[in-house]
Amino acid sequence: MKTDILLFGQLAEQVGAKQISLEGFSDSETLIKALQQQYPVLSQSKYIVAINQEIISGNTALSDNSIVALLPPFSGG
Amino acid sequence: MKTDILLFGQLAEQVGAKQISLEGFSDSETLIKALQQQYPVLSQSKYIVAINQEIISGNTALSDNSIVALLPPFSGG
Amino acid sequence: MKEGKLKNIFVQGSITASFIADSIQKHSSKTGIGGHSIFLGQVRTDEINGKKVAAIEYTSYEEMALQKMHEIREAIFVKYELTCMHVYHSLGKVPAGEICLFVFTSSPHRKAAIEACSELVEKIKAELPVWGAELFEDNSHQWKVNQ
Amino acid sequence: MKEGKLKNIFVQGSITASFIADSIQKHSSKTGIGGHSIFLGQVRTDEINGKKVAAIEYTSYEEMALQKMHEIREAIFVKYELTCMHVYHSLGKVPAGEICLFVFTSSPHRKAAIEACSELVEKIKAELPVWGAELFEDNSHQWKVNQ
Repeated sequence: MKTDILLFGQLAEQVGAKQISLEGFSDSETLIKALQQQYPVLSQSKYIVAINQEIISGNTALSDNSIVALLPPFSGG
Repeated sequence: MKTDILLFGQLAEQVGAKQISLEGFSDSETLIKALQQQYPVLSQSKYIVAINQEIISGNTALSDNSIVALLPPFSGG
Repeated sequence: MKEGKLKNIFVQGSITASFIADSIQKHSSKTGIGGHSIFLGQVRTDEINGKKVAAIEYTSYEEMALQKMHEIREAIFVKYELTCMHVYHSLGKVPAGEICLFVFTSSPHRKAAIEACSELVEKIKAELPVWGAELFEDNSHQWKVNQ
Repeated sequence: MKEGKLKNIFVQGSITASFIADSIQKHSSKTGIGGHSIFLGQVRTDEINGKKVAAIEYTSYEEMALQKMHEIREAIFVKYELTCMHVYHSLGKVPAGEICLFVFTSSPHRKAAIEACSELVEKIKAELPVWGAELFEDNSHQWKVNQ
């Protein structure tokens, strides 16, 4: 089971990548924990999470090829 | 003592003149009464009165060469 | 009481899109601005008793309108943090579909620009001695009533 | 859930005054319109720790932003009596003094146009996944924070 993680704005800059693919995660919470371990800067960053373009709150199940996006505070306009 | 009376919008149309000059009036109330007698259509019209570009309420003294304007409801924009 | 020189707001006929574009373009040198708010009044083809409005013909008590606009402008500049404020109103005939009022406010922050623009539009409609005659296609007319 | 075809709102680089003029001009055939409300976001030369902002570089999660904009648009059309609604947002670099956001609403009556435009601006700033990096003259940058 594969998950694509998209990073935007300052998060993409801090992590040094706009996209990461990870295997073997079935829910958002364990995925985020793994990401934070791999990229400690994420623990200090402010962001919300979207799965397949829908913002989630709380732990959410992932299906194969879910697209998880980490979205720092919006600053458009 | 001369007073210039300016008429605008539908009032100018109804009276058939944009400007009238009258002699011998020292306050707005007697002036308006005389105008209404001369142009009965004014009695049925809605308007406010400005003297030298300042809107007045109630009877107001006129000085020589006062400019009295009869202003129907504004409809700019 | 009366100012020696009042800013003119009146334009003969319609206000064109290119006039509006020029006005916007001029503000690119004012780099303290963060937001512009613009209101445009457009002549509507209202249908009244089966007759269509083809144009509005505007007249004004110009000296009084400019003096009143000066007072409105001063009060708005006191109330809101604005960088610029521009108001243009048509006189004469403006055909349906064309622009008769252009209100343009600019501020470092959007809220001041938006609120000032909105307040200006209300004050212009309520307080400026301007009259619109709605001209129908058959050359008859009626006097516009603001809501 | 996802629409097959979402209306694009993104423009590469600045939004020009002539683009805005064209957009205004196109509405002259819609003679039911009585008022247009326009908001323009302009890049401000903020000074932060003695360094001046020379430009903002915008990026977005485009697919999500267009889907979100679609939802915002639908909700606004339900809430207000609008004839038209147009939104354009820059991507990439927009120099200070130039336009990065263009929100344009039109209605038979001014209040609907003004309120819808103002609400759209707030929603765009709060809900669209768009990020601005403030680029300084010395080539350093910081991430913009919306108020």
